[in-house]
Amino acid sequence: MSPYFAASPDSLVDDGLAGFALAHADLVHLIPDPGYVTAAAPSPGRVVALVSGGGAGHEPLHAGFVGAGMLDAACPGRIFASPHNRQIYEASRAVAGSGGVLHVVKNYTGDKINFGIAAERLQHDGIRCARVLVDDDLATDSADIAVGRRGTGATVVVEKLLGAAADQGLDLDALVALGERVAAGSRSLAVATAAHTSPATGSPAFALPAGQLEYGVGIHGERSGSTRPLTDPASLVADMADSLVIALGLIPGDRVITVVNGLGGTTPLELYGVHHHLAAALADHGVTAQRHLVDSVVTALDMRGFSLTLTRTDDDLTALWDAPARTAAWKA
Amino acid sequence: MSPYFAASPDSLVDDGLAGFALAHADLVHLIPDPGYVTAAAPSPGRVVALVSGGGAGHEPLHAGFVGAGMLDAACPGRIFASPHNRQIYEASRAVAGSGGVLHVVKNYTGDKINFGIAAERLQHDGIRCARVLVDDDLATDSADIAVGRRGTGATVVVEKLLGAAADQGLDLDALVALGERVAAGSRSLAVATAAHTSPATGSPAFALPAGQLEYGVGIHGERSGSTRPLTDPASLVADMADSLVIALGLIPGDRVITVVNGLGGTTPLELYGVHHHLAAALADHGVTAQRHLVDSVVTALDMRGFSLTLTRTDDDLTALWDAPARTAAWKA
Amino acid sequence: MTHTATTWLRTFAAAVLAAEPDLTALDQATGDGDFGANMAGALRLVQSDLDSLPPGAADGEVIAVAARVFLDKVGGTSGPLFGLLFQELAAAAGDGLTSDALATGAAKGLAAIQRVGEAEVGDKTLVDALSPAVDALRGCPDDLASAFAAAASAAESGAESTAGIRARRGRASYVGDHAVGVSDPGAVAVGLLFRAGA
Amino acid sequence: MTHTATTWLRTFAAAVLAAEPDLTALDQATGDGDFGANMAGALRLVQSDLDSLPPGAADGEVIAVAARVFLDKVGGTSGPLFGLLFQELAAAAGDGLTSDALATGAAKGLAAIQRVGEAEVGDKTLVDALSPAVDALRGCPDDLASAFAAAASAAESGAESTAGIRARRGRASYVGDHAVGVSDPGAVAVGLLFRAGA
Ligand SMILES: Nc1ncnc2c1ncn2[C@@H]1O[C@H](COP(=O)(O)OP(=O)(O)O)[C@@H](O)[C@H]1O
Ligand SMILES: Nc1ncnc2c1ncn2[C@@H]1O[C@H](COP(=O)(O)OP(=O)(O)O)[C@@H](O)[C@H]1O
Ligand SMILES: [Mg+2]
Ligand SMILES: [Mg+2]
Ligand SMILES: [Mg+2]
Ligand SMILES: [Mg+2]
Repeated sequence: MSPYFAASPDSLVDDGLAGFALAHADLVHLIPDPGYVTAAAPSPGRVVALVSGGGAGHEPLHAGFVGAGMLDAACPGRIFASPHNRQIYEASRAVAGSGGVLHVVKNYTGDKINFGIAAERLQHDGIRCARVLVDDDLATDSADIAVGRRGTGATVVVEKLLGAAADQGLDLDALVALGERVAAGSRSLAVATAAHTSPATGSPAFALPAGQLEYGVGIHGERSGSTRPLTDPASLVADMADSLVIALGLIPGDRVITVVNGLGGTTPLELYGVHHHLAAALADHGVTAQRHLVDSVVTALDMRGFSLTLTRTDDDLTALWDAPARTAAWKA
Repeated sequence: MSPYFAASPDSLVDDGLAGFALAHADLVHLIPDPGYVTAAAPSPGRVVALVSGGGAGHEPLHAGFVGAGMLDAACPGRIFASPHNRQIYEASRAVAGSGGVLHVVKNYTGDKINFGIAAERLQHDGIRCARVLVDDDLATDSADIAVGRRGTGATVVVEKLLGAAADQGLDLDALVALGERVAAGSRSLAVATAAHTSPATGSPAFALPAGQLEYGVGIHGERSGSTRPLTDPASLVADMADSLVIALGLIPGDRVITVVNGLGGTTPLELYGVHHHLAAALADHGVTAQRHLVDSVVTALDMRGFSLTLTRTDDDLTALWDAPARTAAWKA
Repeated sequence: MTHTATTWLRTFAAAVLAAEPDLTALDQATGDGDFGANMAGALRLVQSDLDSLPPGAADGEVIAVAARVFLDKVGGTSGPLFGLLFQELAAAAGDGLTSDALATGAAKGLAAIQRVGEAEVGDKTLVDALSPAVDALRGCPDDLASAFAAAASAAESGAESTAGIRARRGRASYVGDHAVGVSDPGAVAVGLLFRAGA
Repeated sequence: MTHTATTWLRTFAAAVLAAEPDLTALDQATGDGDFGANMAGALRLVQSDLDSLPPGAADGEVIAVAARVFLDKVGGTSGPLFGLLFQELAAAAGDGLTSDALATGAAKGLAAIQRVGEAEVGDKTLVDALSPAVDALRGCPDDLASAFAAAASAAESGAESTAGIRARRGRASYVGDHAVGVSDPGAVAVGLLFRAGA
């Protein structure tokens, strides 16, 4: 039996969702078959509904961000497996606004395919549907990776900003344009000192010798291409910040939203310590960290690690960040 | 080097606190020497200030609950070590109201001694000071344990209810009476499938064979007196709930506040799954779970486990639970 | 001819369930570890849907059961891609699964998979097994069992060949050299699919 | 006589710093693992405060440095309890640490620790080492080194005796039989304290 408190990997998801819906009955409704969550009190001003989803194991993403000001529905798959198209299709039908549905999709082949099939079905039903692809992970920005950068920590930023914009009644095209701008202005990097526990085997997904750091991990517990000695966190965070600043082409005076995100097994003390180091590193670059989130919001089960996300911001985006949201997990 | 992202166990605390204060500058002020956190915008109606504290490693407890509606100040010690009396003394002096200071103390010898010395010093200064002792841990309810039950998950409940009552202007005696009633009406039980990582050694604090459960752990990563095979979570939670119901003498129709608390390395899916099972178990007893919290709020670094807390409630206590609070970690 | 397709799918299901730990381990090493559970879960659903199929159902209807399960109830990357393959195999099989139908269905399935997934041979995906299998089926003798056997051998060596490759598509592309030396689990499963009919 | 107390405390600090991993391990097995770090951190502060003490300070002033550090800057259970002990030793030492002063200070320190912590001999705490040390110091010859040696031997065997005990006080009381066979770290540290003067 695995160290998870769950009778099986499937019941880890099913019981978790049931308990989530029970705990937050004021915020969400769960439709167990085919498996999606909708906002109990969606934002009134919207013409376009926001739907996201992805493999389970990244909680509170996405269901924790369903509610007024963020998502209208979320579709959780099995652990680390994209939801199937019918989940997405039915969730989208259930919440679609007069102006259609916008899918927020993390850039993974499985997510793209399943959201893509659902979109075809929605369009066939006469429901307008568009997609914003989140692809912020700098570690997978490589000519060797034909599928492009993974979608990771920036997903929460995209969901928050698009949610606030949707509340203002923006139409599908405007939301797509905004979402693409936010995604293009976001980069993330993640590191880990220990793999997650595989729910299938009960053992760590990979073995990492003590004192070693997996640099550039994703949120599915895959290892990265690069293993290096673990250095002190101040210089590690400064290195990571340098790479993100360069990738986004940030110059002194530029403003960003920062997310320090725990991957699951990382303690709040560590995350806040990282935030402290990140603030110093950005100050060295003359970059203003205008808003921030320090929390475990896009996890990889119980992986011991963290990600940093920087998103370029301006007055408009910062105002969207500050707009109210009422979901189970939004805390900024 | 340990798997913690920290240059040393001390900087795990110091950098974590610095980052916490930076991230929540609207909510808290950090006084690094001697080491305490005060509310940036304390509740206006209070005559008595609430101060708590304890070893670090339990985050978000206590600093995450500093703010309007909960604590006026928190004193974090080193990892798993009580704060020293000067932290408590100076924090209490800084926030004391016209009606004095109430210390919320988890029942550990070190905490009692250090808070006790601070209380002597405060009284010497003419500041009224009283104490509410939280001792909810059922696993240490034994004739063999002269020091009495440990204080664990119920601490958050006590801090929330006392905070709301303090906001109503209750005086010290009334708050002590209320706190003692809440503490007396609270019991918790915790289990773990893996020890926390010792920041001192970088290794697990104890080894637990796969498939085994440590039943009745505390929040300092100590093992329990009892190791047993890990069963499916539904029956595990039902067993734990039975013990709590019996210990509190709950009968059908009684109402409780429930807390499903992660010990650090436990995933949200598991915690919500446990909440789901707990709801079923309480329903079997005819006990009404009137309010609940599902979160990792009283942790033991990265220990893989969870605790259940039941607190007897009534209309008055439930109203206190529902009163607004604005702190970094209060989410219910 | 119900017997043919049913036996094939049930044999495939049994093979995948038996291989689940191996498939999990391959996806753990090259990807995110969910492939074994995803395929096993799917094939348990297929098994139970086959149980409730009326006796005498045509091969195409039988295979359509698998297509529906994979397309409508199974997520991940593998769910819809195997679904597309079964959908084309079901259409080609119609009343009876022949070696021609197998060849046509597999070829159309490969095309659909490549349209949706955009992988080429050499990208370290199931295409590396399915594409040589399609080639082997082209101009194969009119004997279903030997067609399956030829496709299986081709798919299996295609799957083996993926071990040497540094991936460019699929999740293995993220782990760099860590995936070198490990076969692609999707390609291995395609081998199991054809071997189940041989 | 500055030399006496300074040498003693510096020797104690060095001994604790060298034993930190062992003390951590003992507290890990019987408690929560913070005792080694807590004592080591305290004694590093003591070392640096001793550095800035004016030369020629009386023994009582020297020991008061340790008392202030432990009482005012060190938490945990051990911080204030050792602080109380040092406070009484400082008061008793006054201008010069004699064997009488050691006996008086240790006895008063023990009393203070028992008033605050309510532990008796046999509860598996540092009292199990300090109490026999106090007994050994009572009526000891007027030679400080042999007084320290007698106290150290008594404290060390007291500390050893804690291994056999199932704890009733202190954190070891929570772990039941897991603590049996392991000495109490606080008691071991009391042994180091007296040995450092011998
Ligand atoms: N673009 C693609 N085209 C065809 N097959 C692919 C593609 N990407 C991945 N695959 C196949 O999918 C398999 C993994 O399936 P699964 O584990 O369900 O997906 P995920 O990578 O999303 O976890 C891989 O072994 C590979 O054979
Ligand atoms: N009630 C008590 N009286 C005297 N000494 C005690 C008492 N409780 C604990 N101790 C001593 O404190 C030591 C542990 O110190 P420390 O690790 O700082 O405390 P904590 O148990 O709070 O983590 C124990 O080894 C024991 O000798
Ligand atoms: Mg996957
Ligand atoms: Mg301690
Ligand atoms: Mg996979
Ligand atoms: Mg201790």
